[in-house]
Amino acid sequence: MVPLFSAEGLSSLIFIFIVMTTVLGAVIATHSERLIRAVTGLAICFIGVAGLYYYLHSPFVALMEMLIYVGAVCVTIVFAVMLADPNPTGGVLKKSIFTGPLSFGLGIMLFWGLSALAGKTAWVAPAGRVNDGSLEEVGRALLTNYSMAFELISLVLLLAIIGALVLARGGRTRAGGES
Amino acid sequence: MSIPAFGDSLITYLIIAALLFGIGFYGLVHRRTLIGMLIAGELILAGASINFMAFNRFLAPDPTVGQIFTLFIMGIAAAEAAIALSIIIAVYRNYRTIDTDDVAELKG
Amino acid sequence: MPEPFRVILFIVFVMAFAGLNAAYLVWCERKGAGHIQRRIGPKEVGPYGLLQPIADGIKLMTKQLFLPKGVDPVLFMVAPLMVMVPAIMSFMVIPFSETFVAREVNIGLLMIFAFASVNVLGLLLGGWGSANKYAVIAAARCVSQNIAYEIPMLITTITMVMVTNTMNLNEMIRSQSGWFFHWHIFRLDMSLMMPVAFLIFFICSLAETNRAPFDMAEAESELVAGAYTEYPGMGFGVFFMGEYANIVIGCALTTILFLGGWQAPIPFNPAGFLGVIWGLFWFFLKLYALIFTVIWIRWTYPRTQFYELLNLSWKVLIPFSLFNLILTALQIKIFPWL
Amino acid sequence: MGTQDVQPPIIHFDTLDKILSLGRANSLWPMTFGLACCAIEMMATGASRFDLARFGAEVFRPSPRQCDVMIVAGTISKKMEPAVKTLYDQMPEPKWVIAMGNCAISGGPFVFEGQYGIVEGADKFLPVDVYIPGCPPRPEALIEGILQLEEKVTGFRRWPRVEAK
Amino acid sequence: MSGYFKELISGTKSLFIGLGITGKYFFEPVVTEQYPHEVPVMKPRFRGHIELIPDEETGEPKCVVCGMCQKACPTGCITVAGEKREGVKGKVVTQYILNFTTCSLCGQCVESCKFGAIRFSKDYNKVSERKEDFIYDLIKRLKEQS
Amino acid sequence: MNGLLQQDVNQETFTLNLGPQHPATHGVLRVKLVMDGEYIVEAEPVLGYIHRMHEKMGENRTWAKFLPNCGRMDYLGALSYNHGYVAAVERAAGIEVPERAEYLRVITVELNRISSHLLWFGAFVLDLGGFTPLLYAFDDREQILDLLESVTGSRLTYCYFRFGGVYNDIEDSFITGTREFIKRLRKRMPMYDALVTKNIILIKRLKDIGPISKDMARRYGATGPVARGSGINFDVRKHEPYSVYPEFDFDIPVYEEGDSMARYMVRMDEMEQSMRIVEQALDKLPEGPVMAAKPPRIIKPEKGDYYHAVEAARGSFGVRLVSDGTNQAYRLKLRSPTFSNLSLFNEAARGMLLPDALALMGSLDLVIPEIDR
Repeated sequence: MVPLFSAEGLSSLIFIFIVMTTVLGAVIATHSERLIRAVTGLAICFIGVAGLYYYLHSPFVALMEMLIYVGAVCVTIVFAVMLADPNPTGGVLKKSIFTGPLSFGLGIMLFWGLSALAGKTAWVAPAGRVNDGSLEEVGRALLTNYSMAFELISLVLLLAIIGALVLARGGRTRAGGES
Repeated sequence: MSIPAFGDSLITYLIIAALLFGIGFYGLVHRRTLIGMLIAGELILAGASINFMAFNRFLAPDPTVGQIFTLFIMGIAAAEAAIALSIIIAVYRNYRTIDTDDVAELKG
Repeated sequence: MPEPFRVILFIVFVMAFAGLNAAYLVWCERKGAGHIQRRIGPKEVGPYGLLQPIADGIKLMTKQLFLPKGVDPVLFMVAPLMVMVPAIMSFMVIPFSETFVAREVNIGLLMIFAFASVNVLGLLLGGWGSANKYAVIAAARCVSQNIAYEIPMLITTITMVMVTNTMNLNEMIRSQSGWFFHWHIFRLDMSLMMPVAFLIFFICSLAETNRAPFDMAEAESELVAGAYTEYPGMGFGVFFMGEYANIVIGCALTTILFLGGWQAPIPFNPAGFLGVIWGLFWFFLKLYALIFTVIWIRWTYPRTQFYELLNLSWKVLIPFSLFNLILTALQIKIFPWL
Repeated sequence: MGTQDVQPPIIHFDTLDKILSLGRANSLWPMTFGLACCAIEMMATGASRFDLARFGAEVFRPSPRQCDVMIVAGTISKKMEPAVKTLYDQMPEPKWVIAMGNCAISGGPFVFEGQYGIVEGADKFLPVDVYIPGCPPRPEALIEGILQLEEKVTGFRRWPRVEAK
Repeated sequence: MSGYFKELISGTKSLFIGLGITGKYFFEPVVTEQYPHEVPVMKPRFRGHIELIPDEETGEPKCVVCGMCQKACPTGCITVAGEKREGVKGKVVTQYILNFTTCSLCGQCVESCKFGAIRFSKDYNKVSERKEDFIYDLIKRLKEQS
Repeated sequence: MNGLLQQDVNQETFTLNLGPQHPATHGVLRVKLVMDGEYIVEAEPVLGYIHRMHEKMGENRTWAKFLPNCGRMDYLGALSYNHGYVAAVERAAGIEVPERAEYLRVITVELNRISSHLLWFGAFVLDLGGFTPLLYAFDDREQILDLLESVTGSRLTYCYFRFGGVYNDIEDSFITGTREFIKRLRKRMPMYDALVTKNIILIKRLKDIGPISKDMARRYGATGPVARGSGINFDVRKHEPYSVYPEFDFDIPVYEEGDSMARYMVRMDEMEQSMRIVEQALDKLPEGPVMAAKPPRIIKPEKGDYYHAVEAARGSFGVRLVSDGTNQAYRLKLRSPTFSNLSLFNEAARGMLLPDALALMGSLDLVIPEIDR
């Protein structure tokens, strides 16, 4: 417990706000009728998640979250919506009676199970830290201990680019090209 | 007046992560369009990332590991989004819809 | 001064600066355009037309606000804010002078890029939410343009990070202290292609802020008013303020990365309050010189064709910036004492 | 009861109103919208020699949503009338209309017995605020029209009156 | 490949040349004539709306109501009426209405007038909030001017 | 079957209405574009938004009363239209025109052509997104307008020519002014060249964009700079000479490429040729009256069918008169060049990108009231 009108209290308030942003964004993302709004919700949720990362003492990852998720992934999804969804009100129109409540129940169960698990486990704090987890340390780790993974992810990204190009290019007929 | 320091306890983050995961899962089952499912999938990934970051902050002896994991997840998510969207576009080209039910061609 | 007060003071300062700056950049633009075209530009409203932005502001604010038919109300309202707020947030980390900075974040550079990426989403949602064909086309173009130009811009930025070894903007400026030939643009010993890198970065920042000749978001003669077509009154005004704030950010970043930020061209840095003023003077001088160049460019060239614009990025800027990256790495490796 | 009188406003915002009208009058953004010959003179008015920009009115917006004044420059044909009307309706309040040239005032030289193609004046379907006669009017006349509109908005004239000699 | 570099270099050069030209004009004097402050002088042949020419001695209009201008006008914007008066040769004009809103400024009325009774005025900046203002009573206008 | 289906599915098109109010159409042309993404599948110009009944009016009033209409069809090159109509009626009624009047006609028409091309140049670059060249062009154009106003009294819709001559004679100040103007424009042309023509962005936007083949230009009856840009060496002034054009030495710029750049270059070169004509005409300007000795008061051409074509700024403008011997036309048919030039837009624009199509449209130099009449 910290007093409300102190730096810690204020930061706690902002934390609550960030959590609310995250959850609200997630709810919009899953529950809105229009896909475009769902993407907006996703963007809001990601901004909230970035805030959470900031509270987890990692501003670098927080900014990367914004750069990659908001700036790239969300934009790509909006783009796909524009290309593939001409009627903006298609979303959850054709659902059977079961899927709604069923999925809701499943979601609740998962949430309950996971949080129960989190609450019941006795988490052990580490005895000491190897380093302070700063940006320099992350960079060093990326290029030493995890360099193989680093290389692999670059490969994955390259493959993803090529794969996406191959998939999306096929079948494009230019208007007026034939005849 | 006083307020609990939420931002400083592991369990808060775990619950938020579980909540995101649950919402994401709900969306994944509940949505009938490919893009909607992709969005839900991103939420699930976000929940996982939060878990990693939280453990990293409170439990890990080497606090770079979780960050690197999260960065990798981001990379994978970006790749996944690109691939998934190009698949969606391809599906849309062929079937004129991104509704998962209508795409099931082999279904009688 | 306690930290929260400083931050609040800075937020106020930044808001006022962003607002006034946007308003008076519009004035500068109109006046500059006028003189380039051998006419006067705004003159009758106040001395030298200086009250023109205020009149425009009053008019835009009192214009009828309505939602055109068919728009998505939420997206329509949120989009201008999504363009403007991140731009204003980015001002927080820009060192206007050595001590005149809201927060010296050690990953300030990343922060600017992270916030700038939200801007694209705002334009996209605004264009899509307008339910107007021109707006949708403009939004789609704008996104492909932004993605294409983000790549060379980031590569060039990474080169600069390699050179300076930091992402702290103030540190970057400090590493350019001394005579003006210590500015990065003249540091041929770090990379032979430094001036080219500067050009690449400047071109990319033009493209990222949707300025002519890359103004695809508002391609007037093709797409009516592009993504802004359906925005009446202040919605349009906010978009415009966001755009000008973005121009300032882009030019400020160019100044910091290549032109030595608040460093004077001579190794003379007075201490104390005078130092702040001295730094501010040089920073703003460089900043506004760049902004003037932006205006100058806009009123000189025709608009590029959209596919040519993408070609420029993929075929010219990206290869050159990659080459620059490798060259810089080599030079740093060969001359490690630099 | 039963009176049709408009109630006087409870609070008067005289100064505020004055400032608002001054702001509006000095930032009249016209629409990029030419119909015929007069449009060329409208362009000429925006060009270097006459420079409409001096009055802050050079921001020709292509989208009606961002315009304040519609300069009807040219003949309105019957086919064009609905389009002009739509454009006017798309403009947000407060908005004004300037009828430039004889065609926009009354159909101009194209009015004859049995004409079938044109609308005889913009005032047939638009509330015109200022008329500028001429075929086409000189650019000075268009500037004068803008000044007249400003006078109408603010209630006074800031510029010297020019008597033709 | 060499074409690529050649184009790149020449293109960049052309862009800088363009900047140079506009930059040069930035410092050149403006060509604007500031209308309400500077009053332009109309050319002698400037065609405004028509006006009646007064007789130098009497100050009365020279018009003899022959009706040629009315006949020559393509759009019929001139209405002339006159009456016979005692002691005056020919007719005396009593009404000369010009509906300027349909005039096309072709000048055929002035050409057709054999008596040199009408000419173009130098009114170039007439505006009004009422369109009725442009239906001129030229006789009244003549009287006001003198 | 599957393949067929696929193709149908891939033709996802939408309709985009360009105009009637659109900054790039310079007036009230409406183009119905069927688009596939940013590619144009079909571009159908919809006319009639500025139909002003010119031909009908020509049949309803006397010959002379139609004169003011000429300048309002093509308000950029009003004098060419004036010339065409006047010359057609003169041919029909057999009116002789004094030589000085013909020289004056040529001088003013060519000046008018320069002003039209200058405005086109500015507006074209404006279409491509460059604003400043427009104002530089307007600056030069104002000089021409001043000159023409000093002669005709009007800035845009001159109505200067009359049957049997011109309205009034020029003054010496006009001659000196014209010479000065030509000197000035000659100095400015290299500036336009460096600022616009050689600009890499403009070259990229115009080169190989909107190609119109020789054959296509012929099929659609394109004339003027559009045809000359496609390699058709046809200019009414040279090939069906009228007025005093045979006495001047000038070239017809012809470019073979047929793209937008070629049309652009034709017009830029034509300005130089027009300046040459004006200079020669000023040198050779004979003394004498400017009006036929006895201009007939009432013109009643013989019964018959008459045609006269002139080279307007946008191409060949033809006037076909059918007279039944009265003082007004039985039928007046005007052949406007831009109508034919616009017709080929649909075919030429197919498969193009929207911005390229606008570059093509700009290079056709459309004046909408001339198309609709």
